[in-house]
Amino acid sequence: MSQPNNYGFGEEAALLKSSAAKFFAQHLPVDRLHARVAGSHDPYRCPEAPWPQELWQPMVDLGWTSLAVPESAGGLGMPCVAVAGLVEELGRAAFPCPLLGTLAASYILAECGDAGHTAQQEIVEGCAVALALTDKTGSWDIASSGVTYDGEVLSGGAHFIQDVRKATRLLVSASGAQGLQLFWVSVDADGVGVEPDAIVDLTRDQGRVTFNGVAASRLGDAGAAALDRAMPALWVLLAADMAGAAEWLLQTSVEYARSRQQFDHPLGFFQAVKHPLVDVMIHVDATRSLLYSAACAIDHEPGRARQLAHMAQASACDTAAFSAGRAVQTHGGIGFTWECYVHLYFKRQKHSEVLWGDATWHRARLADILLGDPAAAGGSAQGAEAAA
Amino acid sequence: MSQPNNYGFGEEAALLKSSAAKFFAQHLPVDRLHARVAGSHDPYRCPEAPWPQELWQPMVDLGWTSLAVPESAGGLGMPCVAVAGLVEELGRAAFPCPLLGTLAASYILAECGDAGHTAQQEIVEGCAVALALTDKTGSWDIASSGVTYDGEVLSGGAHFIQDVRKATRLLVSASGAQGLQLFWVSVDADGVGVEPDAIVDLTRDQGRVTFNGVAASRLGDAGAAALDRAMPALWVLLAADMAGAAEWLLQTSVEYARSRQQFDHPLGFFQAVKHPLVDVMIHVDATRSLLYSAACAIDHEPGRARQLAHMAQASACDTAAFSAGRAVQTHGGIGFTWECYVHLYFKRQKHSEVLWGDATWHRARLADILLGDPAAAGGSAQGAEAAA
Amino acid sequence: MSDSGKRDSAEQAEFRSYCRDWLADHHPGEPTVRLPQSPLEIMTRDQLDYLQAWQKAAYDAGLVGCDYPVEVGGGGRKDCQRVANEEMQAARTPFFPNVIGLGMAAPTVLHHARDDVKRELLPRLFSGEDIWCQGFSEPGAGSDLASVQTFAEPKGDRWVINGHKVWTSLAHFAEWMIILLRTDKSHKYEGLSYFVVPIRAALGKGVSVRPLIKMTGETGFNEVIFDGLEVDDRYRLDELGKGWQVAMTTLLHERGAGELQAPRAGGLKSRESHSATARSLLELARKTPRGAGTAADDPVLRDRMMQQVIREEALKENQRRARVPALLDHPMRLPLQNKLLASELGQDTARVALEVAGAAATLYMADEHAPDRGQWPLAYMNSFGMTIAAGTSEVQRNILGERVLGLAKSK
Amino acid sequence: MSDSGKRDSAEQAEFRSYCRDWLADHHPGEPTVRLPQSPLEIMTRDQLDYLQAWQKAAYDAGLVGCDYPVEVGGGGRKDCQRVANEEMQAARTPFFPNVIGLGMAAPTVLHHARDDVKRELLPRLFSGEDIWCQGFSEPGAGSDLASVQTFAEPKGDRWVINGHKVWTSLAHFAEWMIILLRTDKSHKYEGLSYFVVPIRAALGKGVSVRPLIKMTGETGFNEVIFDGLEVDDRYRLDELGKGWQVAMTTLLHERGAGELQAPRAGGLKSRESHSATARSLLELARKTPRGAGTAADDPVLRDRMMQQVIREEALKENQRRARVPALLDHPMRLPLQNKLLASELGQDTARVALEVAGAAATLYMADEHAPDRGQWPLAYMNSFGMTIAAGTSEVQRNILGERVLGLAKSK
Repeated sequence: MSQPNNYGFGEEAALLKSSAAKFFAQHLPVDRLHARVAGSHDPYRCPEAPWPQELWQPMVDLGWTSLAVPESAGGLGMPCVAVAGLVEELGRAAFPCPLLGTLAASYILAECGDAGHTAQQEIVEGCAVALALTDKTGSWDIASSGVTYDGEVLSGGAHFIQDVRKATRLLVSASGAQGLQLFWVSVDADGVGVEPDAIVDLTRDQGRVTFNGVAASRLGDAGAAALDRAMPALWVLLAADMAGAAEWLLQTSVEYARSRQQFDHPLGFFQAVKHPLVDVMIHVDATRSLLYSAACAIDHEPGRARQLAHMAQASACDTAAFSAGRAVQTHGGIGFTWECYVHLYFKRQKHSEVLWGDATWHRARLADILLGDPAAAGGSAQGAEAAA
Repeated sequence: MSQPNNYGFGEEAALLKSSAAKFFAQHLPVDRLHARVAGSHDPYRCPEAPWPQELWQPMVDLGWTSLAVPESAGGLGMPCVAVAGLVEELGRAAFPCPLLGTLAASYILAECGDAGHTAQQEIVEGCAVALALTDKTGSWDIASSGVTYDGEVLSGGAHFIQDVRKATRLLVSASGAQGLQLFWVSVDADGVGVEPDAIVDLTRDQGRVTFNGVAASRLGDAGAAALDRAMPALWVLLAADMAGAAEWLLQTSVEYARSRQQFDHPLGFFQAVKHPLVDVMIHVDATRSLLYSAACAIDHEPGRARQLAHMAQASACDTAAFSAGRAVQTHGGIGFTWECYVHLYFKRQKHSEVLWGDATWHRARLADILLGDPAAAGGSAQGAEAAA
Repeated sequence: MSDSGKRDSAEQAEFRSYCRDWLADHHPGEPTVRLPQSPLEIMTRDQLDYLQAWQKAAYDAGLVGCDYPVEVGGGGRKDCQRVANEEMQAARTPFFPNVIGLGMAAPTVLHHARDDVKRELLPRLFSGEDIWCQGFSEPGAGSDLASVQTFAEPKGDRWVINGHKVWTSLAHFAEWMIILLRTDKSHKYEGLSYFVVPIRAALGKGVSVRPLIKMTGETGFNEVIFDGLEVDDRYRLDELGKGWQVAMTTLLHERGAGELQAPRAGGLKSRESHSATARSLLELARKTPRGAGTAADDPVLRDRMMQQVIREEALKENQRRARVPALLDHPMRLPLQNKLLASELGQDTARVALEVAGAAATLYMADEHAPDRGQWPLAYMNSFGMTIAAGTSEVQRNILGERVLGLAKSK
Repeated sequence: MSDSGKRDSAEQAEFRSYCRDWLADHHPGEPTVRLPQSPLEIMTRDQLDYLQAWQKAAYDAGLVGCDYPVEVGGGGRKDCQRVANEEMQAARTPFFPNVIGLGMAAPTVLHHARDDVKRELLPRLFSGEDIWCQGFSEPGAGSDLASVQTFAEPKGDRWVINGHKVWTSLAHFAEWMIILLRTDKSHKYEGLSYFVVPIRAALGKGVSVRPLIKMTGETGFNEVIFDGLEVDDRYRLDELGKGWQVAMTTLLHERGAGELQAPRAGGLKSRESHSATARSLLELARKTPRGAGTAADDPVLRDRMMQQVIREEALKENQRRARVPALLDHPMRLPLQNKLLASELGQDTARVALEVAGAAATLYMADEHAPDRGQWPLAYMNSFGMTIAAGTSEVQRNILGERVLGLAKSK
């Protein structure tokens, strides 16, 4: 299969992206976001999860939550590149909601065959999903899980679960007799315990979930493979969120550098300010180009999707780090205060950077594809082939 | 043993350094150096080794070649920090001569006990030495050698030998029945074949040596250990050469940035020029501080010498790379020409960077000391101790 | 530490042995309060009381202000503060709370104030009884310090001050402020004058202090509003219109490049406290699981951590080399690098630590599972205070390029 | 490549199929000479003859200048050069030697020359019979292009030119030069005018060309000295004093940001040639011994190599995205990044290659053991030509900051 020149980003995708931008700008501009999530500044504050819950149903009604559910399962089945466009706007708005997890779950469920059908239905009906795929060490290797299954009963703990207090369903990976498998369970099922983390990011919540003999639906017989196939889409969506947030940081810093005067010139006059902002732009653009390419590959050229998604996410992590740091530095003293909105995005970026693999981890996986995994026998030869 | 606050860099050391600076400035200022070594510009030129051979005997007479030979063996036995000061000036002058190899050999011989005595004598008498310690892959691991011994007869090949066409003696590592051992042999001994490399650097020569049943003197029974103990001194001397060359690149670039006008200002007015030059200065200073500290440890606190020498050399490699690149970029079009002297130092720095371990290699060895070698059993625990 | 005395003068050697003995008997021991990362983060009265008591004891013993003249409350010694500092750091004492007073106000007052003002103010500054703060930055004057607008209007032999200062650390505890004021609106540089003004005594009477909240959520620095505060002309430092030159004395000492060594204790950490050093970074890596081993086994992370270790060592050795004239090319070349290097090193060390921590880098101070109790994200965010305050890193690079390398002034 | 045609217009689709057929029959095959890394490094007449013959053949077949008007020797097509370029690159043809002519001179002449001059010059430019060079830089005017001093003095309806141009690639083979000249010494920008001047015909009669030697030891660019060269006023482009505006047309196209797509073949490498791509970097790593394995197994090197791979892919995708309006915020944001990214990527890729090569990075082109025949140190050194020429990277960042981000002009 080959890729269309325009990434398959057609009119429908453009419309989705611009209407999302409008929706977020209208319903949660940054001043309102700050008022909503940054009420308490105490660094020892209790874990909180404020979010504009009243906007979830409108988003469901707009079809956004079922964008990535195939038409065959009652969803809209939009191409990944269109979904990425929407998520970019979500990141640009630093919108606190469980949309990212729900879209990600859709991609995983789509790989589960008929077994995913009920869960897909629930998503189409508006259920928000959190992914419980990570063990207590925070490993980015999907093979490790702190949850075990016995038949369809789960025990153990999952960690670093995003937006768990905003979700009503959990997609859980667990290990057991048939290797790693996937399960679907309601957050309020008997035996499920949610314990919130105290995190730096104010636009997300995160938590641990304990499973104490919880009855859950198993999503088919090949969970590990399904999860593995879906990961490129997850990385692309996260990269889109980070690219959007980075663009906000860029534009906000540029605006400040245009208006703030020091030494009888606007800040942006000085190359020590100007050139790093140009470098932020270069970073953002690289990430955007790579993520559309990866999304397009998911839609049209699945054989290359994994390596392109690693590239996009590695780039996104670097972009997130750089855009966050430079925004604070460019804003000077004011950027260092709670009242300046920059810190919301700074914290979201630092959080995103370590969510589903950091830049170094993604580059190491990319190297395994292009150069072979030296730990695996005959790796180099395979790698050479994959890269050709 | 503890370190003196002033690195043990006393009056004698200061005098040595300043007289070396004067000697090099007087006998081979950069215009004369360029005329001497850059006569042919053909990138396909034959390997050449022009150098001011007539200055070797004056250097011998000044005692510089026997600085690092202990007094007990007839040398001057100056502290390493003083020797490093001299070598810094050598690097600043990009002086093509076999002094670095000869000084390095002195440190190795000093670890060989009585067996090194004859060789030390020859150095004191003015013999120039080249080190034949590297195999054909250019490995920086001293344990690997392409030469084998049988009794006191050498066979095989050594590679990447610096200034081999300027030296009269070779210090060779070879493997055999008693592990790695060191040997001393004349360059014109029967069975020694020298084949010059065509290299980028114009201020050094480099070559391969084949040994065809060559009779050689063995330097004691613990060559591997002697070599291992001497390596920190070798790294420090090379770091000093690179720091000196970097300082030349800095000063020359600064001078250009002060005089060259563009856009109605001297270049240095622009932060895009000014700030990178400041960063070059910061790099040079870090390397200098670290190398004196490592040299001082060699003189006064041998237990810490290895880790400090790794730091100094890792820093020197980064400084060399950065100072070289920025000098060309700062000089713009003129810096890109053969007639501008910058390329002499640029090429010397790129060469030095990969000579006895690059920055990454030295950092990896430092990590083995501070964090333990994960490949070795129980490494972490040992490392934790060493770091304390 | 056993080598610190190698090149001591006779006076220094005797003083060193005195300090060592005194510290052996009078170390304040394990702190009774949770100490902040630095004096600038003192948030509670309890913390302040503990630290003030320590500074007072050290002053009374002669370990603070050693090199200042006896008549202003100093020790009248020669180059002995460095000795006291070395011994206090070796003994791992608490730090001194009056950091702005000791590091910036004291040398400025000494060089530029009237003799009676020196005698009035310096003893209580050294003892820590009076905490000092600094009023330089304003909303419109950050890196461009000479743009200050807070105005002092003459009124007989007094001045009436109106305006708005920001980023004033310790203002909520301070008795006195060193302040840069505009006394002439028609000249940028020559229109500035420098004063010391009472803050605490004037609270509610011409001065108000409002806490600012940092991006970390912490408080600790403030806005100070002047609304008709009157001060006596004797509190002006140096001549009218010489404020910029006086401020240079302050800044030089702030950057550690002044002639007078600031009294500096430290080394003691309460169990809860933490510092963003390369050593802490390595410890974090050793205890952070990564794959089958720990983050300390990861070759890429090892490479990055070693970069920080090396930079930290280089900074330490720069400070040592700065005192060896034979190994220096330019007297200010190393001292002026200090602040830039320390602040960027701290920032990068914390950034690498967040990489090392992986997913757990998301956890903050209230989370019981947060590595090192969430101090690394805190340190990373606070590091931007360091790269911004007291001349941003960009301004530091200008200064180095212009004053040390002699490059043309950018602006 | 099979997807290139997806969005072709009818004309493009037909033309694409024509190009493909023609190339299948007329590919020049394995080169008979050792080709240089790029047209700018053409050093011998043999190389030039081979490449000129290829350009002539391609022009005669209609693959060069497709989008230019028929009356100036073009193909009169609409947006078809891109199609020809794609097909020529897919077919891995040699590159065109007249790179400055096609990329910079042709669009400038088209937009600014008199009609008779266009008709006179463009056909032989497209066919490659006339090689063109560019006379912008001078010893005193590098990045600050508007400082050019080479002077044109009026003499009847002719101009007399005196001065000194540098870094003029291909001047030793060129028939024509585009040149920026000063016609008025009292105004910096308004005192500039733009001409095309004959070089080869005037050699020894007012023009001399001297090769400059690069730090690599290669020749390939030149100094050109004008000593009373006379040219007819008809060779002035646009109005007197509009030289700066005309030069902007040239620079825009040089940076790949112009409206007209430059004819560009390529993809063919002679066995001896080499390019500093991430792919070559990986190949180098696979064959370089390191420890028990190869450099391709070293985790730190893998990390650095992947950084280059990712940057290279991003650059390629930037170029693709630049043609998708729905995914762009600003029309020049991607095109103006092109030159900066490509030149810095090439530099860093070569630098990492030298790391990968280890000790063998010392070996140069005449050494039989040099990895990739010593092309990596060559590429690294030549990369500085790229980050310096045609607006240094520093100037590129100014342009991006000012034109795309709207930041204040630095100078």
